[in-house]
Amino acid sequence: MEDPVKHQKRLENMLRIRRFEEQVVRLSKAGGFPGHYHVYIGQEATAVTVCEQLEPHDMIFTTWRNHGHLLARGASPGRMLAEILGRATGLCRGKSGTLHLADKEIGMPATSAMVGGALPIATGAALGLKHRRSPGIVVAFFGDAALDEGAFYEAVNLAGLWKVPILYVCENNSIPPQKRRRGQFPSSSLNAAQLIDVPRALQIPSEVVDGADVDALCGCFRKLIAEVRTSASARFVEVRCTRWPGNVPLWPELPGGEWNLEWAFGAKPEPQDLAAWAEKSDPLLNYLRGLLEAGTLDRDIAFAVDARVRNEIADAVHFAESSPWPDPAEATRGTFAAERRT
Amino acid sequence: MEDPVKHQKRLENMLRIRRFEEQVVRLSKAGGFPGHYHVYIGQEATAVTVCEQLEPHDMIFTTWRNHGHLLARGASPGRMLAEILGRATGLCRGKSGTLHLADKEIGMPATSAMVGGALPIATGAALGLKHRRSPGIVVAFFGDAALDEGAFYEAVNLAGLWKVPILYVCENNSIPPQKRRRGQFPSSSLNAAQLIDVPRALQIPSEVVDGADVDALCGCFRKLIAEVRTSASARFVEVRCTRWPGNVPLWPELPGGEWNLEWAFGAKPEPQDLAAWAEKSDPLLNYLRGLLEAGTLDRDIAFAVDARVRNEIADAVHFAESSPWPDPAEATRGTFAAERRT
Amino acid sequence: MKLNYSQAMALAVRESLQQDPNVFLIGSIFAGLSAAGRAAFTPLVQDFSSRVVPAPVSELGLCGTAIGAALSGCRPLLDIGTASFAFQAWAQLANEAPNIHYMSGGRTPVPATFYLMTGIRGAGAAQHSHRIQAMLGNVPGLQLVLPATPGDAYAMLKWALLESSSPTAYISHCQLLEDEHEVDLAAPALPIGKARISREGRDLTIVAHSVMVPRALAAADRLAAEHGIEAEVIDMRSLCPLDRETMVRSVAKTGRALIPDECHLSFGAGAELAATLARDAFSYLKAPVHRVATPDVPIPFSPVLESALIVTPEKIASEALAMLNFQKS
Amino acid sequence: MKLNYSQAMALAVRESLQQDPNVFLIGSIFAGLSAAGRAAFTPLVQDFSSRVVPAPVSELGLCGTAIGAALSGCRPLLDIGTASFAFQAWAQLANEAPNIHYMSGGRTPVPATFYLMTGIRGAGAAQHSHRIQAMLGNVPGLQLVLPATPGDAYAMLKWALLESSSPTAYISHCQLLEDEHEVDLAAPALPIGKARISREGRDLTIVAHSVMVPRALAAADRLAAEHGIEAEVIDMRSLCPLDRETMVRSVAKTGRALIPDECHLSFGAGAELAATLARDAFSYLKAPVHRVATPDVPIPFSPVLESALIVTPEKIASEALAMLNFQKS
Ligand SMILES: Cc1ncc(C[n+]2csc(CCOP(=O)(O)OP(=O)(O)O)c2C)c(N)n1
Ligand SMILES: Cc1ncc(C[n+]2csc(CCOP(=O)(O)OP(=O)(O)O)c2C)c(N)n1
Ligand SMILES: [Mg+2]
Ligand SMILES: [Mg+2]
Repeated sequence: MEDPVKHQKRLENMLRIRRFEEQVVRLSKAGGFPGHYHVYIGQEATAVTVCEQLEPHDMIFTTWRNHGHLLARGASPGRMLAEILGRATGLCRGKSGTLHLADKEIGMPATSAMVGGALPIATGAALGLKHRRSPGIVVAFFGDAALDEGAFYEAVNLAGLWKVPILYVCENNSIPPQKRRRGQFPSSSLNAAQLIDVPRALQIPSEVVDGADVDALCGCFRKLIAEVRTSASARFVEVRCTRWPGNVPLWPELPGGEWNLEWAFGAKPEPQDLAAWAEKSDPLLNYLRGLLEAGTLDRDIAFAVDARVRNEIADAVHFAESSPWPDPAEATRGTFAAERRT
Repeated sequence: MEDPVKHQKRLENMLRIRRFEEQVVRLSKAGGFPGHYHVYIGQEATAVTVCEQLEPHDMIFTTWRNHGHLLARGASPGRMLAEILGRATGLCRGKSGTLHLADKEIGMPATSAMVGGALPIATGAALGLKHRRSPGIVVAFFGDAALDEGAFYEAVNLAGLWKVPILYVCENNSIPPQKRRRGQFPSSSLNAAQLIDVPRALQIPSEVVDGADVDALCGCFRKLIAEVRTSASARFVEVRCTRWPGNVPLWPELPGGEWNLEWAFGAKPEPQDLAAWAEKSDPLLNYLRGLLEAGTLDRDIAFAVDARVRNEIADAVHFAESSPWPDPAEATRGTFAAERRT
Repeated sequence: MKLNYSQAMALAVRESLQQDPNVFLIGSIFAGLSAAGRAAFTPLVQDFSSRVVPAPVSELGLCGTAIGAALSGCRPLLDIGTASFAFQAWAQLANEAPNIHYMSGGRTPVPATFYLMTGIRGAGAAQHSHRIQAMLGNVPGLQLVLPATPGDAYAMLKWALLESSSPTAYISHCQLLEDEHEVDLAAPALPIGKARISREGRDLTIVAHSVMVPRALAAADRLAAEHGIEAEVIDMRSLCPLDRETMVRSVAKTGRALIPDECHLSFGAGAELAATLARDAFSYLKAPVHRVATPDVPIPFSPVLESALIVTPEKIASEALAMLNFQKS
Repeated sequence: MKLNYSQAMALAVRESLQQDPNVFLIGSIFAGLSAAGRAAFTPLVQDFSSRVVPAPVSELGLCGTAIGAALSGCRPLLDIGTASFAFQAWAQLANEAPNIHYMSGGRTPVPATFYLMTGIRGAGAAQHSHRIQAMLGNVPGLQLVLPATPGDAYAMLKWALLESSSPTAYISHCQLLEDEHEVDLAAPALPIGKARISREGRDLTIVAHSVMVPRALAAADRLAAEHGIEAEVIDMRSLCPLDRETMVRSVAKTGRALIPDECHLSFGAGAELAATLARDAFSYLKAPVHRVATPDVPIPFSPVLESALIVTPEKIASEALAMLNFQKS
């Protein structure tokens, strides 16, 4: 794929996520919203390359680490941020917050913040699409800890038995076990030699792909999503991401401050772990370096794209921060949906 | 193993289970006790050959289909039957019934009738034995449907991670899928090519053994239990049993009446499906035929053993049927255990 | 038309399958060990085999798939089976299905129906006898219907499958599956969320639900025949929505309320009903609100022990008599 | 000795580990996101690392293993974490642990302790804010302790780990973890199953538990300061065993009862308390028993929406005032 416009678009989509998440961290530190939250920095390429392959009738399910998936699928950054800040203009009227961001219009009707919680639901959505003879398929994004849960196992088994069109995308961003410290959330505590051994045992064709390599991701998802569509059956992929240093502490940080486009042009970030990550594991920098080398992109365009995205996100922040709080009476509305008229 | 006494003992142990279960079916049909129940006919060799390898400090967990496991471990047939009839002299004072038969003194402290329910518990018992540096190990018996449950998956993963001394014995007695009819309990609805693919994916060494072949079972369990003991880690075995025709309907039947020792001497049972099963799949008949052929056993001894067992079971029935009902006030006692004095 | 409870349910499922192509079934046992249940559902499942998804023993996974199917535009009916098995699915039932519409800011409906067979069934022992309505009642976002009659079994199931857009726990009772009544299918159904006065009376109100309804009616008959006492019996029909008004209005008339409840006493469904009356009918009460419930112990196997715990018409009637003898001290 | 709630829990765990080699931990986070909690538990977990079993995200499996470890002679403490995660483990928590002793005919004790952090924590939204005590209260066989103070946090945890032989759900509250009090570790502890009169008063009784206790005390202070009303505040401490007598005795004195409850109103824990008083204190009641509870809706994220639902000292105080103005019609 040598179309520069396509590459710029992809770059922009990845940058949009990165710049958005930086503002989320900043807003949290500034007291803009309460509670725990999770950002998608370092995993942007996965959401973006998956969503490139999707059609409007497809559905997506995600977790607490959902911002990137919504953005890649086209949700409004302003309404997302407004939701994260708990404002009336939020995608979910302030009721979901960061943990449960959802947008039915883009095929993301519900987001569970329970480890493994969305996997049976995603499988059922695929069953429903099949029942309705819809051309749609389902993509389920989840973390590596989901494989600790029986819900994962049951869901994948059901998908296999029922032959439903779903792609399971496990984004394995775990700290390597030897680096894990007590008190951090455990993850990757699976006794399998590799994660895909489990879905493979259930006869779900499974692959591993490098989450820092955009070309590999593109190829992988193009193929797997085509397979899911044509065979109307399940596939599993483990995307191996190296956890961004800002995601290592219990609360996200911005080590080295905002991500700097100059890092693609030889500048070195600090601290050391960030530099190591930027050198090898940041999908965005890897992608940029490749495009620059190939001459598909030049410095001016890269900076222009970044400026455009920053503006967009600044507008989103402004929209969210200037949005009104919900009416407290809204708290007791909306538990039940209106009955159908038959 | 050519010691005739050992063979007679094993034969007796298997026969005890068979004759016991026949009385359970008879008593149920005669209205001796209410409710659904499950018998172990056709699987006796598994319980007996496992329990031969166990030591007093070992623990066993089982399911609704537990009678054979208790008998093989040495529980009193009379007190078991009394429990099944809901009498005061029952192993559990009439509170457990057939579904939850347990006997702490023989290392069977609790029986769950939930599919997969006992698997995490058994795994925890092995963890507890390890923590206490007990020489004991745990054996967990369960049906093939347990593999449908997330509880199975989580339990086996934990056993692998924690390295605890447990043998998982899956007794796969499923009707072959093509023969399954609607309305029967589903089982073996796993999308794996074979059951052991799942524990293997979790790096638990796993084997398959023929549940109708006593020698194979002996060898398998001798080896695996020794491995569990010396390595203090988990093993998994699938025992393939062909479901006894009396276990095919929703409620157990005695097709062809009581099991007949003459079937080992050329007589043919009816109906046809029973004959086919007796020919190839009954571990008891297979074992008898082998012993007779090898001259380890003769007709007289076989009949003498059977007569002894029948007497024992007749006594058990008499004990149970003549036992008093519990005092209704017992219903509200025993929810909580007395506190320890520290 | 005479229908038993199982036939009424099967008819509701059949008509719903016929009327809406988006309705389908996950699992197909429905009536457990009951012969009447199997007789009613077997032909249905044969006739609509392409609309039945086979179900492994994976309650948690299945419950999630029903939710997901609802999200993709279907109206699934999931057979969870014995209510005790809902515990396996609790994470989906109590923390996914009921939150989705609210969390989405009112955009995502979840028209899924969960079939549950509750109750002390006889020899189910501790692990197969659960009544889970009190627990589910504390989960906002889940509708909770507990039909006590074939007529309601029919109408409420059709409502859940064809009209409701929110997740519904449809709870039948093992001991009701064979009950046969005359059912007028054409009659307009009492709306969901309205309690029914199943028997009028002036002396006390018995607030019942599920299997307690026929037992309360039997108790009322006995009270009338043997003591000339006229009990009003209310069938709550659904616990969510909960019709507090009908209860209170009845107690305003009778001055006394008795709540039979098959849940364990402590924190059982009856507690909410009693607490409601204690507050909203305070001024009318001539005697304290009493509950007759299953004692706070697991259900034992032995018939002798089990029956010591059952809330029978006799226990309801004798508690009613005790209440009528109440003297304010 | 001044201790905060987290320190009190950590001290109880430390002393229990020291006193009984059969005590060990499965999981080791305990105090969630709380800084005080982490400060208290981190050194403990370091000092006893060989007594801590690492826990994957497998709540159901872990809960079962704690039960099993108890069956093999240990006294495990399992960190389930946020109470909402107990739903994943419900099948073990509600249908295995509590039945075993009874089903065994009284032979098999299950000395396992399940640590749960309950409550509306602030921004936990719908899926991380559950209060599960009402549901667990309907499970006979499970002990349910809900310490409201550092002193009880310490004593009740030691009791569960060292003395109890039955499964215990030990429920702390996110909003209590940093509360600091003077604790006299040597003082004899109030027995489990006894409620505490946390504040004496004559005008009405506030029956509280868990986080409602400090809020009720704050409300009582305000009622006294601003209105000269003396509220008696009861800390129920455990919901199973449930000390009905202390509640009733207090209401016999005050004639009025208000029940603040962080559970959702319908079928919440407060319902049982209200139903009990409505019956056993009927003759003493000068006004209906009121509940102030979390409304029947999922917990929303936005601070503005969440705080609209919180049971605050202000809401408790104003409900108390309304009750005192009650006139029998
Ligand atoms: C059922 C359940 N148990 C525990 C948690 C607490 N929790 C939140 S995130 C998390 C770790 C998840 O790790 P992973 O799946 O690898 O996702 P990541 O955050 O790394 O993307 C845990 C344990 C939860 N949300 N749900
Ligand atoms: C959690 C749960 N779900 C459903 C059931 C109902 N049930 C009882 S036995 C059974 C089938 C079990 O099959 P399998 O494990 O193969 O054991 P088998 O009876 O064949 O020995 C089912 C589904 C149950 N007891 N527990
Ligand atoms: Mg991860
Ligand atoms: Mg089987």
